Amino acid sequence: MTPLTILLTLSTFLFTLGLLAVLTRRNAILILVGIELMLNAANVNFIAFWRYGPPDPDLTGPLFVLFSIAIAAAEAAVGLALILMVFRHTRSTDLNRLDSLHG
Amino acid sequence: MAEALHPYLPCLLWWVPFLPLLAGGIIAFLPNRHGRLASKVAIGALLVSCLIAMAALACALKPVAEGEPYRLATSLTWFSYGDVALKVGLVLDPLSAAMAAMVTFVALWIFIYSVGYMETEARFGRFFGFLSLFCGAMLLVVLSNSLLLLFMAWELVGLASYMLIGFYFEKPTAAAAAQKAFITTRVGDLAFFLGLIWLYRQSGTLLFYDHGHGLLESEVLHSLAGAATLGGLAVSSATALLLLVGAMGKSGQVPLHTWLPDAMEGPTPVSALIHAATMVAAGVFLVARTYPIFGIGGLESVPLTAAAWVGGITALYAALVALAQTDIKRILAYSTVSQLGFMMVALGAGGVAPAMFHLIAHAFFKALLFLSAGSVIHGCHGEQDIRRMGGLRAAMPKTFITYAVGMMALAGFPLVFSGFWSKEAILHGAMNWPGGYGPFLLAVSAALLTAFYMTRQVLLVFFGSPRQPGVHHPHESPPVMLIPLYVLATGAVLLSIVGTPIWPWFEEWIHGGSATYHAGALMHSEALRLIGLSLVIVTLGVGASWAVYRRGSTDSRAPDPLAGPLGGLWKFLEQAMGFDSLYDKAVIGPLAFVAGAVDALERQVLVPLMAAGESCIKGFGRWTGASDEQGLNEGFNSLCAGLQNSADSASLSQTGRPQGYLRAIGLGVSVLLIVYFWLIA
Amino acid sequence: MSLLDRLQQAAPALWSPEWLPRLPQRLVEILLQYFGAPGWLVTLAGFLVAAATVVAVFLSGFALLSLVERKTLARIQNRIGPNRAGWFGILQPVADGIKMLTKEDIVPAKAEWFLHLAAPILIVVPSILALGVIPYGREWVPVPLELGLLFFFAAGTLTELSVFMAGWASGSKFPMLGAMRAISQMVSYELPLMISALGVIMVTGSLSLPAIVAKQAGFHLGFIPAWNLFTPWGLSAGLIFYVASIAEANRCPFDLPEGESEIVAGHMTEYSGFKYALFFMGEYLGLFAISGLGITLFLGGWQAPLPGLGCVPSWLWFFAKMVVVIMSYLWIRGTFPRVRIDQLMRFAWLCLIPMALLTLPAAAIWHYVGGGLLGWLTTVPLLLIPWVILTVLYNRRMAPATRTYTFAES
Amino acid sequence: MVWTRPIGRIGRIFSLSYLSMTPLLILSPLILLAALGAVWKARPVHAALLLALSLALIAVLYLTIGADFIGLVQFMVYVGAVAVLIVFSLLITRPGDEAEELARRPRSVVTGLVCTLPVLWVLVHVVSRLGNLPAGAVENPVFSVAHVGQVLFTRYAPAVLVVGVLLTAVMIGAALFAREPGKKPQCPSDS
Repeated sequence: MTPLTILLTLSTFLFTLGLLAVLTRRNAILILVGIELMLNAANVNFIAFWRYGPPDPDLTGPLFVLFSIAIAAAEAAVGLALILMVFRHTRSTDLNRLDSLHG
Repeated sequence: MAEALHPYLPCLLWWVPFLPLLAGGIIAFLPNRHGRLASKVAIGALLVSCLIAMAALACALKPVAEGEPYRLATSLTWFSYGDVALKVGLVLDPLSAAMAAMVTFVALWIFIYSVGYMETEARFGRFFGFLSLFCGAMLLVVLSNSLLLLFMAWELVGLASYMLIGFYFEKPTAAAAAQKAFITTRVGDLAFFLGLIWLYRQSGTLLFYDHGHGLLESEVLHSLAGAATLGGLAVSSATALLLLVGAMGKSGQVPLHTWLPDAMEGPTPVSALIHAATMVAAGVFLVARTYPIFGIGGLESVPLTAAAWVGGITALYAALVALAQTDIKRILAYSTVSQLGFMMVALGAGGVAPAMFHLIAHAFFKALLFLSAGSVIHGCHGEQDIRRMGGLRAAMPKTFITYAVGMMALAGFPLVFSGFWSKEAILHGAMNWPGGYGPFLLAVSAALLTAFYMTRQVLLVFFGSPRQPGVHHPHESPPVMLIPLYVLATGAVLLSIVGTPIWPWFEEWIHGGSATYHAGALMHSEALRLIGLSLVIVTLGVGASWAVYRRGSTDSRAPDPLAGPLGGLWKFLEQAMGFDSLYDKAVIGPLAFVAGAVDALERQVLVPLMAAGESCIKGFGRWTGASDEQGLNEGFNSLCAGLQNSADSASLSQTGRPQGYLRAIGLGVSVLLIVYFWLIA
Repeated sequence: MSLLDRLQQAAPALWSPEWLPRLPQRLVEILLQYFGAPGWLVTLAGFLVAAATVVAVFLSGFALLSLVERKTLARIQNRIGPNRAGWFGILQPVADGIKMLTKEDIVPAKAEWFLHLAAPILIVVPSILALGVIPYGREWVPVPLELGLLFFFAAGTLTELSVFMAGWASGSKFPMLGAMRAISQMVSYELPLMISALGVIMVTGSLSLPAIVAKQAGFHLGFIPAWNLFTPWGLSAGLIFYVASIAEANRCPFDLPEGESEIVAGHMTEYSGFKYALFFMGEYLGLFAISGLGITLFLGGWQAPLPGLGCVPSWLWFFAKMVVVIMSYLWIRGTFPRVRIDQLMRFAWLCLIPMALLTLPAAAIWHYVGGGLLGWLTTVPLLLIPWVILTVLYNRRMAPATRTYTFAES
Repeated sequence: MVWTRPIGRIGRIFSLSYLSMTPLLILSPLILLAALGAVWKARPVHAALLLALSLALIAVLYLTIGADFIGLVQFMVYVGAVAVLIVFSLLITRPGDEAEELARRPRSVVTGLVCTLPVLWVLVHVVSRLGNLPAGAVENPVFSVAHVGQVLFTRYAPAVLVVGVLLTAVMIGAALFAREPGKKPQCPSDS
């Protein structure tokens, strides 16, 4: 049980929990919660490999995490803005009811 | 003062032609109601360029070395393509300095004169615009150091003359005259252009003086002389002939002279400036400028003999026709043609100096005559037919005096007038011309006739009793028109000083020598003989004319006293020997015929041919459309229908619920990965 | 070694006034080492004691401040203020404390009891975390972190979540609305706060607060201290920081969330008793923290204002400046009218943030130009012109219509 | 004038050796529990708050590992901003009907699990085979903010610019989306 494997298992379970949330949740906002979890799982992986993996002088791991945090924030902002716009239009955030986009 | 100015001369020289062109440009932008301002701009510009020209003349006065005339040639690259550079530039040598000074001086007084003459004219500003444009172009012709620049200015001068002749464009005759002038000079210009190109191809340069490799410098001249053309004729003489044809077009020599008399449609200052002093002289100047090319084969080389004979014939022809003219300005026009013929004879037989001296003298007194004629017309409120005038001596004494001075200078009254000395120099040259006495005889008879028709004109216009009481009380012209007349008159007289054999300053100056004063020159036998001959000619001409027209009938409709005895010949002369009708028949007729033939061909043959082609294409189009409609489309539609149905069934899987899609993706990925691991494990 | 030798060995400096605030921590550490405690235990105990001193100092400050605030406000409004409890009202904070403790702690039926309880705690915790990082004296930095400033802002962001929890957990509409307004205000004022701090970081080149204070040592022209405030960009960043700090601490002109007259007590309406007191303690500690940061960033932390004052302990200067800044807050509370929510938002987004963004290049130019006269020449116009334009533009919109006073004819 | 040597790493406060696994072992289950709660909790606000808690714990994990800059940034961005954003939007949309959520729970969970379990199996399979990674772990990882800054603005400068543009675009986009369509944002003071 090296620290690396602990962190990897942690990120795996985090990812699966996030995926589960995304697939089962009916409220659009909580899907965003799932997405955040998945992103964080990836971040944990990066930091784990940076910290316990082969030595990496120019910090590619942490920097990648930095960028992914920024992108995640941006994504959350736009996602919520969209959800709110849809909510203003259809008065509901229930995903199953927003199924007008089909063949 | 000359030395002080000398270093600035090269760029200062450019201002001489540039200022009038600039004034022309500015006037073009001035609205018509600012006529006064336009005239001020034009005169101001010309005044400055005249001052510079005078200063340049002062600089050019003393020759650089014995036998070597003063020459200051500038050249700048107009544009270069590849390694070849087209150069243009200006040259200041006695020839161009004298011409520039004369052109600017005469033009200046003509401008001042036309301020008065054109006062009532609506398009006052426009007139001055064209005049300054013309002066600029003429100065460029005179000063140019490159044949190309000279040709461009030549065209510009042609354009300016077209615009000025056609100034009263509402009159159909003026428009026709302008067009005629432009086209006939264009014929001459074509030959000139061919000569230019041939010279350029042969010598590789178009600059006259270019530190040794210029067109007129020995090195190129020898190469020109050396090269022979098809008829065994040296290239230099062939090109010289072409240049001569160009000069004939512009200076109105016999075959191409018809436009000059008709050019009298333009206002009188125009005739004075362009068709007396400057433009027509451009042809002569061209030959003078390129004289080295002409004179390669010695004095009786082919081009020079051609020039002499052409000049002689023109002089005699024009003098004869002038006898029978009744319009005051047409007489002077024909007299100009004959004087140009004289200059051509001078060039052919006597070399550059006598021709240039006669040109400058002629410019002064012919401008004087035209302006006085203009003041006569102005006084008689537009009347131009001398048969209706008469006895104007009392009504317009000042104009009469100036007119008389002009007439005497033209006719060659002895000793005092420049005309006499310039004609004497020409006759001197023609006499001991190695190529025979033909041109000499022609020149002598022309001189006789000149004296005759000039006195006829003076008698009919100023002496006798007014034939047309209806010419309602002619009045003297205002001082603004008279002062130029006085100036030109004094000019015509004073010029004789520089041309007499006693002190042949002008001739020496042209050839770069130093003029020595030798009093006894007149006493030489040969000079005496010539002077005597001239005296005889003048007295004969004036006496005969005086005898015929002394009584002068009081009835304007009465036939001319000469008409009776000459009868048919008189009518023939009056129609200018039928050249116009000859041209109509010989040139315009066939052209019209050819145009008609081509039009007929096109209408009868080509149009039906096109129609046939069109119909068969339409047929082919209809056929392909039908086949495409039935065969192709139906098959394709059925194929699409099949696709459509399968697509509909497939679209059922799209429920629109994003989570459904995600689940599908998740399953797909995991199945793939499992298979992948199952395979490699 | 015996305890006494250990104390001597800890060097005479320990007893100098400079070390006074660190004294308890050092004593405990020496004692534990004497008694042979394991390494991590010693540091743990040391930090606990340091935290204790910080909390003690600022709690007493909180008590004092609540009294001073009510006194100064009273004096501004030309009344006496609390003077019943104790001599001149000294014991008033004690009285408030007792009142808060004895009051019944009501939890509304629809409230989420756990979040309702967690909210006040989570309000106080970040302020204390933030207080722990600020360097109070040359020797006294409770937790000298390399990323001190970043830690401060990270802790600061926690307050929004806790305000939300307070607002939402109370179940009723007023706290919800109050929480929304409070969050939107704090979010939009956090931005100028951080960006103006960015200027200081750029110039000093490090995130650790002691380094920032160290950089501001020394004097220009003999008597002007080299604090950041006396540089052009420092002045503008300081002004923005000052205004934003008022908003962050929900102080007077921006005290919309718990504006008594409008929305009862905002997200604190459903709280009573000690939880309510915790909210106030959180607010005041937040005030101390944010003004402490302001001082370290712009007023040169514990640097002495005039040369030659070496003998005075450095932390005294820090608390003197703290008093001045706090008094200015009170002064503003006494004089400024409350700002409407849209004016507040517009002021943040249209005036403060652009200006804060503008101080960054100014600071950069100042840094590369070397900060002399040339620095002043280039940065002053760069900052002055937008300040003037923005304030002029902004005043025209914000300025209330002139009031016409009608006096009753006597 | 000397200021006490900065302890530097937050993790070092408790002078724990970075290699020890105790903090990892304590924190991982907590994170997973919070994440499970975030996924499972019926009440949306509770789910969001639990997400905030799990993200905060992940930040603490980063701090203990030694990447304190990343930990603080994670804390600021996720807990401070994203969690607040999610909670804020929950506040606005106020999804109330947990009952129906609970009623339909079993069916959706089953379908969810059917899709998630294979993914989990694959991940576990991959992780278990990793085994032989070189243990390059070092006692005190080099991680100073100055180094981050220096690398960020030299090697990753274009990436920083792109992210900057992206964030501005997102801000403007979100502001546009949030606007009432057609109406300029009216504020009472203007009337």
